[in-house]
Amino acid sequence: MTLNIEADLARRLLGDMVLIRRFEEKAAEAYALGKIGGFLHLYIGEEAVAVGATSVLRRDDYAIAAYREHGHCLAKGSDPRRVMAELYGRRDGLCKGKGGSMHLFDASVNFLGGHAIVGAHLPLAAGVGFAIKYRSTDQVIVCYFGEGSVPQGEFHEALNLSALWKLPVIWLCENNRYAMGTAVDRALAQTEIWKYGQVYGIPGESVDGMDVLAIRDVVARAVDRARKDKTPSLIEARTYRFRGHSMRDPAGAVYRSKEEVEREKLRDPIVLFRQRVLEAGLLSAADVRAVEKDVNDRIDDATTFADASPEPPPEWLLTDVYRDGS
Amino acid sequence: MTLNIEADLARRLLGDMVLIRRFEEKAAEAYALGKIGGFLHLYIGEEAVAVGATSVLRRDDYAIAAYREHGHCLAKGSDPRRVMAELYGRRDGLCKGKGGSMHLFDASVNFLGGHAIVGAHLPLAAGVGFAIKYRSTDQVIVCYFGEGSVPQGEFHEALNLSALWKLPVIWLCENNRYAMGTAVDRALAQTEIWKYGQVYGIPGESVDGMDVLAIRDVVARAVDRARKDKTPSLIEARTYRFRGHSMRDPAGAVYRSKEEVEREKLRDPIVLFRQRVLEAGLLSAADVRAVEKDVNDRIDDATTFADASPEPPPEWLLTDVYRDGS
Amino acid sequence: MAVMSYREALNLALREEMKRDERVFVIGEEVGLYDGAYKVTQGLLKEFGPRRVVDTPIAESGFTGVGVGAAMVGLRPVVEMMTFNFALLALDQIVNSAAKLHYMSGGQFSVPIVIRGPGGPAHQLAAQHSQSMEVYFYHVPGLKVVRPSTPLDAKGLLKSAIRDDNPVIFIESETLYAMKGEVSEDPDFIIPLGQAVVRREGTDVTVIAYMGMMYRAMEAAEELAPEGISVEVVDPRTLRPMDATTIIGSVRKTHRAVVVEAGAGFAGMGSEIAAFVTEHAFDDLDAPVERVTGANAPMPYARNLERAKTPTKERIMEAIRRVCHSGGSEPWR
Amino acid sequence: MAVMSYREALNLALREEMKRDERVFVIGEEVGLYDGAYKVTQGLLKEFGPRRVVDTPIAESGFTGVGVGAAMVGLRPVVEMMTFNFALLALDQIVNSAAKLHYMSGGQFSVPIVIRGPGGPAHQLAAQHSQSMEVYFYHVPGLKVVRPSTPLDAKGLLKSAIRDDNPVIFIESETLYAMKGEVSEDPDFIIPLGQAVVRREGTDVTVIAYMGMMYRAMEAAEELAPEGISVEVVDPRTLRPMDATTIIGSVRKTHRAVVVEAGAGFAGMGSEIAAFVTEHAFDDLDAPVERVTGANAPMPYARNLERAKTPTKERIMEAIRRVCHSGGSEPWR
Ligand SMILES: Cc1ncc(C[n+]2csc(CCOP(=O)(O)OP(=O)(O)O)c2C)c(N)n1
Ligand SMILES: Cc1ncc(C[n+]2csc(CCOP(=O)(O)OP(=O)(O)O)c2C)c(N)n1
Ligand SMILES: [Mg+2]
Ligand SMILES: [Mg+2]
Repeated sequence: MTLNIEADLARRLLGDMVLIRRFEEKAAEAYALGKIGGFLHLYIGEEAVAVGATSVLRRDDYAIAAYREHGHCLAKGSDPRRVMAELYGRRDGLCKGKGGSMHLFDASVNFLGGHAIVGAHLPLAAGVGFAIKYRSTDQVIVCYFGEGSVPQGEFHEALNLSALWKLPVIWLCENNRYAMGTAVDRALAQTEIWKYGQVYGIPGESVDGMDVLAIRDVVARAVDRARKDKTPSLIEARTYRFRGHSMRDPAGAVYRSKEEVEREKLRDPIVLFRQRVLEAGLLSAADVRAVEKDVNDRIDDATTFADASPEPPPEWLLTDVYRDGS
Repeated sequence: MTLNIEADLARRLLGDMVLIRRFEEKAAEAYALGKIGGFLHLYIGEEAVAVGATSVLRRDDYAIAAYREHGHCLAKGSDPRRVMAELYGRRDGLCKGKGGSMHLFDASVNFLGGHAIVGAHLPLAAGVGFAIKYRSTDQVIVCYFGEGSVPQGEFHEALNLSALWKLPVIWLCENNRYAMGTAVDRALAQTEIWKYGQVYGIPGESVDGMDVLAIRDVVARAVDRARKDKTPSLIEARTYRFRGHSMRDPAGAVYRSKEEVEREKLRDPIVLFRQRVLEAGLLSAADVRAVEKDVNDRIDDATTFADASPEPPPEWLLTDVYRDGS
Repeated sequence: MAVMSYREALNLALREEMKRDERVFVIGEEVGLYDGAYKVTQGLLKEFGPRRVVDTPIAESGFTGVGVGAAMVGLRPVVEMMTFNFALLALDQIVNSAAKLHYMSGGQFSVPIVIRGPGGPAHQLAAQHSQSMEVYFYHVPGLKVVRPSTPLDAKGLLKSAIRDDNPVIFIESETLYAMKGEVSEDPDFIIPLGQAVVRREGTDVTVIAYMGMMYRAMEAAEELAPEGISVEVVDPRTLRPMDATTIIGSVRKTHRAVVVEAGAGFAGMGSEIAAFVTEHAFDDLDAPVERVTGANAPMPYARNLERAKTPTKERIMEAIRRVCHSGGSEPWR
Repeated sequence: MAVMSYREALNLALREEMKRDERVFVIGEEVGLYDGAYKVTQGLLKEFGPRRVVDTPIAESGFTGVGVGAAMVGLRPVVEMMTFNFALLALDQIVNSAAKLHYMSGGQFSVPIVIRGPGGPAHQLAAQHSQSMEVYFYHVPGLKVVRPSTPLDAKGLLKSAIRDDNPVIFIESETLYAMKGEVSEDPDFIIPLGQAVVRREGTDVTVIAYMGMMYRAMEAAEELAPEGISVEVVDPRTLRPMDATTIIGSVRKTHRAVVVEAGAGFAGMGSEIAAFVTEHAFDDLDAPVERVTGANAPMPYARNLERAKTPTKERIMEAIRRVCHSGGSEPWR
């Protein structure tokens, strides 16, 4: 069966997904070695969402996410070296080592963070949409959030404002079916997330979150609506996190069975996409190997860079508290 | 045309509505005289909602409301004398003069207030529903709220919890089309409030908020669902406030036209109901006069009582801060 | 200079800054069509249109977050809290987003937002509508907190707040909106944040107070003059950053200090000022710093109880006398 | 008496009180099936079932309001904040509902609720997850605020909090959960709210500190002994109501006081304690009360900066030496 995409695009999508995957596998190792501290939430298994969505964005479009945002940040184009250095808490990190894994920000690619209060970044996304409209540019913002923020009031406040004011926001819910240990049906009377937009007249769709091309299509349509007539959309990407909630939480904990996790791993977005591009003859085995080799080099480079980067100087504790340094 | 209710009930419904009307007319006078201070929000025009709803409740059922709650409190059975004394800030007030118009509470009739943060009493109502279920009694709670709290996150959090946990809560929205000076269509992308429950599978209905019998029927069905199988309901009563938002806001301000207000006054729930019971021959003109006479006496009694009640003693400033007085 | 009300001074500051900077916009409940619940934004919708004067639904957390998000990408929102009591619903956005984004992003993003509105007790608004809200903000690194007591300060400080690149919490007072005073009409006139002002010179004792309490302290000072007690009154104006120099300087001169605050006393602004003054002027102090504060209770509705809740002129005078005859402090309440 | 961890002590207190009073139930995120994000509620679901151990969605304002509503009509909820940082989202329910309903209703209704969970900095959790949250609560009339430093206190104080008829904010610490200590297994054993405790007797200076800072102060005290400085360490345990008698009594004895707090210094708990001690022991003080506080910045992620953010043992020792050789105070930060 054929795929109606270019080889270049296939290479890029595969490369970006593999980059995120390898990056996080390395991060997990570094965490075990104590080089990374605090909470570390891995995106492994969900890469297709950020990669598919970002692939239809312009560089000047905005993206904002929660605390499981390595993938979104890297997909948006941040330098893996500086992202890794941030996870290490080093001076060359994206945020000078002050933000860490949960608070990645990169102004150079319009990546707006990295927010650790569930639901709180949704109003921020509406605000960015407001600013876009205020300036009458044709940018859009993609707001990634977990299904865990749907029971949170701010989700509904933000949805209403985006519909009422017609803001160019793509609400992209990454429904991995669990909020920490809480299965979605124990948190919500309605588990079909895309339906929450209906009452506001917000176009809603659900999509296979493991199919990078399907996500591309759905998000492309939403981006189009947002750019052309400033209409928000609510997309539910059905995905799954292969690892635990954070490094402190085992992959197959009490709240889900090992079997379920294993079954879901068969939907691995990278494996599936690789298969498809190979079968479609879009890329050769050699192409794929080249992509993976290139990624591995970049990740090695990133860790080397992070290891070499010094701690932030002590005086930085008190800088950046106020803009004017006051 | 006939009405399938008893004369007694007709007398009670009429009496309760007129009582609330006269009570507030008196309160408005007292406010002008400076006997009542702070904010005074009149329910005039909306009486049918509280009276109709309460008429299908048991005394041991609960009711909770926002700050426009004189009507709900009186309908639930509070003594007008103590309510008036509370508005006057006197020691014999329901709350010893500490609560005032926005914070009426009456434990003796299970009236749970009187809350002035828009949206904040909805989670409390869910909590009362939770307690009812916890104790496995067959009580219910009616939660009155304005359409202005629908854009507020707590509305959605409470709705989801009530549906998820199947709580015996009747969500009764008094949609008077304005939140202070904001018309509902300037606040919500969806102005049909009853629809907000659909996504949660909460039965929703809208009803003419000026028709006390229609409200009775709708609420009766909801109470039945709540009592029998602990199902929450969302009812939108379409009503209108004849006066300004508060005594500080003129009736026909910039946000709505004098004409609109006059037109709406033709829907006066008391006038309409009086007509119907007279036409149906359920009550005679004399009966109606008797009802009104009785109400007037009770209101005069209430103001006399409030006037006679002394200020709270100074030491009460520091009592009731903590339960054990600590 | 022209005589105008505190409300008009705020309105003028908004108009001037909106004219001066296209990025400045006003957003909140009833700020547009209704001209503001307290008319501070009167006429702005007519003058600047709905793009820059934005009415919101009741969703404090939502529209405050909208302001923060818009500020992150370069706009300069002025968010009105109809009353500051409602800011509790938006506190997470203020504390965890607005105050921290600059720091967490290593300086990449900043949040030039002003959150303004009336705070503190008014007239019989009862417990949920009569709170001294500054306590929730001045502790927070990343925020600046302003409490302007006069029409002139209202204008000069609001303009500075709008021009500031950091989140500024600007808490007005319903009871001062109608007060009139001399105000500069020069659009370039501003009052820098972080500068206290001496409202009244004196030699025996320094009273530190702001907003309504400052005026009560002034009355107390006048009444004490005949008794031969010379009171200096210092108004901090900005609570964070606090003007250490002016306050400490005054106390070093008078050797005595009384702090007055409308809010409940336990762990209020007065605690910081008292602790701070004592730390830095301990050897100059002839008596312990006295705090005259609101009672440690919610605000009651009844008029007589409400009056007793906040410090009276009499209580301020007693405290001043006590420190001057350096007796012990008033019983802890 | 048995040796158990702080976590186990809390768990035991919950189990005992749930057995003792059918009205007590636990509600919050992950408290049931997951056994608690920090395992404080471990085993409760199995023992008491889903009726009394209630998992909630992420809706802090919603489920806290549920607790308050349930308490109004007679239940005794123990609401877990997975971490107290998230309580900002529920602050309106805590401040405007829980703390005020008893007063506003003239005593008709009360809110016997406990809101508990870990607060304060842990290990590299960064700005939004490392805040000293007590500052948002101890100012509020109607609330009680507890910070238990030991396993014994954790158990005894939590039991008192659950039995208390008022809303109690009970802030634990992630960094103490694993700490072990002697704990009474007597189900009738409680520690009344509002009682401070002297952790270490001394004669030269009183150090007031709680939670992690208390342990750091103890270390500092040990290290200073050889220098001939005898340090008394007082742990307030309950911040509101504060135990004036014990704290003032100690200062009257030692004539010197140092307050240590993990949080940012400006207008923190230390301000109240310092102001309070100075007011009531001014003439007994040989030096101004010193405050050793966290830096006035959000919490950085980088390990080295995080370490520098909160008071170190060294800074505590310097402060103690300073007051003992009564020099001036440390530069304001
Ligand atoms: C307001 C708030 N409450 C609780 C938490 C603790 N917490 C962190 S992540 C999480 C689960 C979120 O799940 P979801 O939104 O589905 O995102 P996912 O982790 O699945 O990507 C919780 C409860 C938090 N960070 N913020
Ligand atoms: C959280 C909050 N925001 C704002 C206000 C100010 N306010 C008081 S009443 C009101 C309008 C509420 O309208 P609605 O809910 O429709 O009730 P109605 O007054 O129409 O009965 C507003 C904005 C408030 N009390 N609480
Ligand atoms: Mg999830
Ligand atoms: Mg309304």
